Amino acid sequence: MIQTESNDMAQQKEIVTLTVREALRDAMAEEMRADKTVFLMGEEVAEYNGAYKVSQGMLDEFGSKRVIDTPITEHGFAGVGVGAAFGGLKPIVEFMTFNFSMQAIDQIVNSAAKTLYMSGGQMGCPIVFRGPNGAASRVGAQHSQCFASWYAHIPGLKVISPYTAGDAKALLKAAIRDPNPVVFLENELLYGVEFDDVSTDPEHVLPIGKAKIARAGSDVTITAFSAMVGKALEAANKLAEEGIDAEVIDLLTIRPLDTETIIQSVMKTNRIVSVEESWPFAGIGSEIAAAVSEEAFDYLDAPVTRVAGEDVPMPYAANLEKLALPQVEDIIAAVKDVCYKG
Amino acid sequence: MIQTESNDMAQQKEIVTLTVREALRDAMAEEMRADKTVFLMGEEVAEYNGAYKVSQGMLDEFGSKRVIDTPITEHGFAGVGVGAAFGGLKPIVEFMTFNFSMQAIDQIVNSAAKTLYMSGGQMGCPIVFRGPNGAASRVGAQHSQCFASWYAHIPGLKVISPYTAGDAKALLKAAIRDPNPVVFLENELLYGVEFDDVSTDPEHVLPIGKAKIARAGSDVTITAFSAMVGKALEAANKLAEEGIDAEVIDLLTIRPLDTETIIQSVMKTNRIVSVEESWPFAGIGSEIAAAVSEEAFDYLDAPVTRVAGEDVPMPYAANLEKLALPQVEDIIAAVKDVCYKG
Amino acid sequence: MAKKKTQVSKEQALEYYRQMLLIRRFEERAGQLYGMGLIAGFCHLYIGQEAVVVGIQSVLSDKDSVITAYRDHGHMLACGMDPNGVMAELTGREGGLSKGKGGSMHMFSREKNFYGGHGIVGAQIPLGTGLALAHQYNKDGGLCVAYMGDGASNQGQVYEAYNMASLWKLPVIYVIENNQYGMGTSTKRSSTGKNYYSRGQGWDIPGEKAEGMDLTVIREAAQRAVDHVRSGKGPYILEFDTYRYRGHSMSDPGNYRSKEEVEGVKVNRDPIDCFKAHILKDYNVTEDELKLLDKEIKAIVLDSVEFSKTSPEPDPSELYTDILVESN
Amino acid sequence: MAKKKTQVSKEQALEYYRQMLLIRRFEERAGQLYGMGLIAGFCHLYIGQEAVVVGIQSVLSDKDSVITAYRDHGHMLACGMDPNGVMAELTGREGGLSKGKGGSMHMFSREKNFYGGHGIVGAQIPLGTGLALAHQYNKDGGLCVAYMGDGASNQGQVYEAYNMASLWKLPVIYVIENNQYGMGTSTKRSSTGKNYYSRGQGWDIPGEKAEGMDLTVIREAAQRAVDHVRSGKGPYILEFDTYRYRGHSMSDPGNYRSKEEVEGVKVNRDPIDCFKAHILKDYNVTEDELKLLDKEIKAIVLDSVEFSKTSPEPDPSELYTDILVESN
Ligand SMILES: Cc1ncc(C[n+]2csc(CCOP(=O)(O)OP(=O)(O)O)c2C)c(N)n1
Ligand SMILES: Cc1ncc(C[n+]2csc(CCOP(=O)(O)OP(=O)(O)O)c2C)c(N)n1
Ligand SMILES: [Mg+2]
Ligand SMILES: [Mg+2]
Repeated sequence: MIQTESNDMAQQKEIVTLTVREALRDAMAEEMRADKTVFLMGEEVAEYNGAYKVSQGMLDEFGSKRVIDTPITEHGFAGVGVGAAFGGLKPIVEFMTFNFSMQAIDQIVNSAAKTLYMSGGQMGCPIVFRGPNGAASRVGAQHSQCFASWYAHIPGLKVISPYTAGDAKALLKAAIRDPNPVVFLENELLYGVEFDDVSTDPEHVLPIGKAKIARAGSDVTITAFSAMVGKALEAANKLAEEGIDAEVIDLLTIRPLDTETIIQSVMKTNRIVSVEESWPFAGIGSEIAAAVSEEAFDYLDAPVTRVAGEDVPMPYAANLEKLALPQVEDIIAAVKDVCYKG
Repeated sequence: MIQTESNDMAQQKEIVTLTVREALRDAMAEEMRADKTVFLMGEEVAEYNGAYKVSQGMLDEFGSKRVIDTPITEHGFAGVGVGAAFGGLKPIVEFMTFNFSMQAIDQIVNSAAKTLYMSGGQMGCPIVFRGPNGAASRVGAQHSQCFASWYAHIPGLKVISPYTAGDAKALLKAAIRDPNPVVFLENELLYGVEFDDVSTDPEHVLPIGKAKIARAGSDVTITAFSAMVGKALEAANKLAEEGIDAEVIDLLTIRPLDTETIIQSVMKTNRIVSVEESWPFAGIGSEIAAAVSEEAFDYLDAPVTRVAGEDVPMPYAANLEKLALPQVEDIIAAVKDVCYKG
Repeated sequence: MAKKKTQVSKEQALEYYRQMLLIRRFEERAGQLYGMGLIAGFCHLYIGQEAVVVGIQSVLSDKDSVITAYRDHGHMLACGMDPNGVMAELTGREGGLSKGKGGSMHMFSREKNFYGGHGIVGAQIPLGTGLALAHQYNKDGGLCVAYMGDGASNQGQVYEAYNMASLWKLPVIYVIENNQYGMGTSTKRSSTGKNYYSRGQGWDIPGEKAEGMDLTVIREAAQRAVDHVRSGKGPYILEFDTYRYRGHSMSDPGNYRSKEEVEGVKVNRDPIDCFKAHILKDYNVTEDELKLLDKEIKAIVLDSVEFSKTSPEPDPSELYTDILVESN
Repeated sequence: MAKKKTQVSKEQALEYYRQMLLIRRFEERAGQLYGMGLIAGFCHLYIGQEAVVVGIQSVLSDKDSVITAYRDHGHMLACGMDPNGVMAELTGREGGLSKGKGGSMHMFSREKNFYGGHGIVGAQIPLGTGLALAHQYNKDGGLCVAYMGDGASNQGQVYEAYNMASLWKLPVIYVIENNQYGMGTSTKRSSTGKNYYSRGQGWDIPGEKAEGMDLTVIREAAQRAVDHVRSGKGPYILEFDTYRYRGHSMSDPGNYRSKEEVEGVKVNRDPIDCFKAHILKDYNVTEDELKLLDKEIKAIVLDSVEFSKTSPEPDPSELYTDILVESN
């Protein structure tokens, strides 16, 4: 179980420990109880209880009209979801993994994201696309891609990628309530991880577009999202032992990116390392580098530095896979670099 | 007709003036004459001579086995192209516009780009995906997207986006000869523009991965690609009148990006403005900001600055469309900013 | 003997005629405005196909929803959307149905249950299937009519949608407007199989093909489709043999078909002429009545032209609105 | 009377038996290695379906190419790829067919005309159609066999490929391995239409469905397909009624089907048992001969296990190779 430093615990009714998997399920179930127009569709979400068991028990509770097994036709069912959203429903569309969202990406971008604008504000599309994103374990190049920067490139979408169970629940609930199309990027390797920060208050949601300081610090800013927050926190703890006090920002929302929180941190620490699992080119780290350069150039004492996945398709071999993904040591090395303590 | 400052003219046999459209056609036709395994497929490429007439006359010359009209099924025919490339042919797959490549993007990324790696080097995929990219004129949100940063994010792909007719010809020929999958991004608005830099030497190709200095200068670096190079050069000429001597880099290749040329320029000018037509978030400008920050931080006298398309779906109205796209004045303003001459 | 459901009164017949003529005249003007540079980008005229949408629309109820591709002006007018709003959208003005931000291919009206206006060939078919899912989910008794072209009928997502619609018995009518060409490619060169509607058999979806230039025939087929779908039996496919008189879009000279072919259809099968002959003969409509109608329509269309020219361009601030719905 | 093309000698019959048994034993071992943690990620076993690929492969020629999805070990072995290389790829070692970089779902052999090994459901169908285009373009007399599952058969890109294959008369055989489930979803819950192969009618593609647990039946159907395709008549679809004994992948307990259902197939329709009975009876094969074969196969498989354990992990530098082909 991972202990968090949740700072608004006091306001919350009750805080429990749950896995991310359970937290996501609870988020969906609570919203479906509260709003009859919310439903879940995707491959294996109903009778199988989810390929990764995220929708465990939901068919039993909500029945087959609201928890819908689809054929293996992402392009089609994503389009069906968007159409249903145009028709007034609030679909949650699960991609078994986001790798398969490439089949459906035209419907996500051209239909879901752009229609509000093209209609002069008439046709909103309240839909959530969710599922595991990025690398799982040893599943090879076609099943390990991170889509954060692709989706975040698109105006008309919101993109969320939380780390803890509590944030996952509160943000998925916010996403479902949001009247816009939201891409909600989960992480398969986090599904089974317990966090002690899950609110049981059905009204507890987090605002989309706000990052959180996962660890306060003064020497250097580290930004990360999803599983990389865990690695960043680990790195920060080790760095503390060496006298470097890192501030870790959990981005939570990728689009709209909370540059304010990032810039404020940089103004304090004067150095920033961005950590992400995905490929570096035109990634989230690139965006952060650009934003920081534009808005806090004079505060920077060192280059904005990226720690990212290696710029290669994901290899299957255990040793290569490990090398392809950012490790705690890579973060530590980058931080030392920007602190000129290499 | 646009006059260029081609610097290797001396070496070339003969230089003529052609439109980009003609140059692209000549590139394909020359390569098809030289290599029987090269063929062209796409919607309306044969009997209609291309939706934008890029393949004018090619059906007549090469016949229907090598200039193939496809049904309107991008996902399918892109996959057919990739399969044919696995089978030893060298397909040129035309997307009527790259907007429609979203239907096919899984085949481009998961099949074309990743298979060489997944096969341990056995299965190369010599294929070119080409067609107009980005905004045309008044075609609205679903037909105006720029895919440069999406494709450039992907290891295993090369991404090219030239400006002049001569570069378009020499780089398309290089792309066709390249044993890797190449995404070749054209611009509909340039098709009819004449340039005086087209080599008629069938052996003249340009190296993929090399940017070119479209205008040498000492005060500030401006990077751009495709149609934006024209705007950047215009801006540079106007800036010259005001005593600012801008160096304009035509990126030509987006992946692999020629950071060396960019960095060397920045080391000289100490300031850089990136210009692109696409959305800013995780765009090419973001990547340039990150790369420059990482490699030339100490040389920067001003923040790396981005001029990009507005972060909105493309509006149809004439006045809004103009506002959505970077204009010469925007580039001038950004340059003055980084030169602290605002 | 019971009256056929599709038998109509004189008033109704005149109304259908009026709708077809409105579309024809509206499109002719749109073509002119394009020529004058007032409309730009893509503009796909519906001239020649008017009977299809008017015929289908005539058997629908208020609860039903409609979705189509980019050749959509006719569908919007048949759904009762304001010609002024349509024309002003074509000219990209504030008074346009999308405030000038959508253009020819992208207009919508929740009020009239018209869900666009989509520019990606085939994308409207899963979307329409989703609208049908919403009808079923909400038990509102409505159905969705999703239109597509012959070219679109090859898109894979169409068959993915067929599968789900059939599996879940969704209330959706797929209408294939087979106008013989997708851009410059004839159906023979783009498609295999005997016809498009019968591909539905592979997914247990019944359907039929009918003459698409005869409003009466279209109405009868449409009524069969509606009866099937409303009875809860799931989707139905209608394929209509129709023809577009103009080029694919304004920039297409249409060299891929002979003048004779086009003229042949215009002379022998024009949907408006056919229906006109029918009502003159069978409803005792007089030429004078039709002339009056003609005048009325002319006025409406001229009005829309005037409106579309005088409506101002959208305010520059509109560039940044409607990207996201502001949540509470 | 002319001998049936599909009649075979005793040697051939024994060879088919050998191939099926090799796949069975290989897969059993792969399952064990997975349990031991030597194989990770996805690993989709082919056990139960062996007759399909062995039957098809038996009527192909050297020029023909093969492509399939991720349940691919059987196809690789039937194509004659080295069991050591396959097993070492499963363990992610240097000696693997993709140097350890591909894994279970991604192996290839240009030499054996095996084009993968693809992880995206349905993607191999346009790819295989493209391989067929290359055969036709090169006039090399070859054809492509493209395999898909029942689940994959709903993917839209399959029908886009059908259309092009039929339009251009490409030499391709689509083989639908209908093992009754796509992951946890039975065909009844995922698909409409009477069967999968007959969906091809909508695109003028002939086909047939056959028992997929009987090698002889499969060979006959496959021969009809090959004859059709080689004669230049274009694509053909074969659907086989088969069954996978194991879960979808190693992490799937398979609770969506009853023990009786699985046992019923194993007892009554097992492809290896069926063929064994056939050759014992019709070819005077002796139990001793089969035991010898058994032993031989055991040795091959154990060898591959040994190789896959002792082959070293890929060199770290391999991380950065094979991203692009270095041009000259
Ligand atoms: C996915 C996609 N591919 C290509 C295009 C370009 N395009 C627009 S319309 C069209 C022809 C469609 O023909 P059809 O479906 O028969 O409709 P029609 O124009 O005849 O009404 C094409 C190829 C597009 N908009 N979307
Ligand atoms: C596009 C896509 N969607 C989903 C998946 C996840 N997935 C892998 S195999 C599979 C089931 C496929 O079933 P079927 O085609 O019947 O083949 P079988 O596994 O039975 O051999 C699914 C859903 C995927 N790999 N690709
Ligand atoms: Mg058509
Ligand atoms: Mg199956």
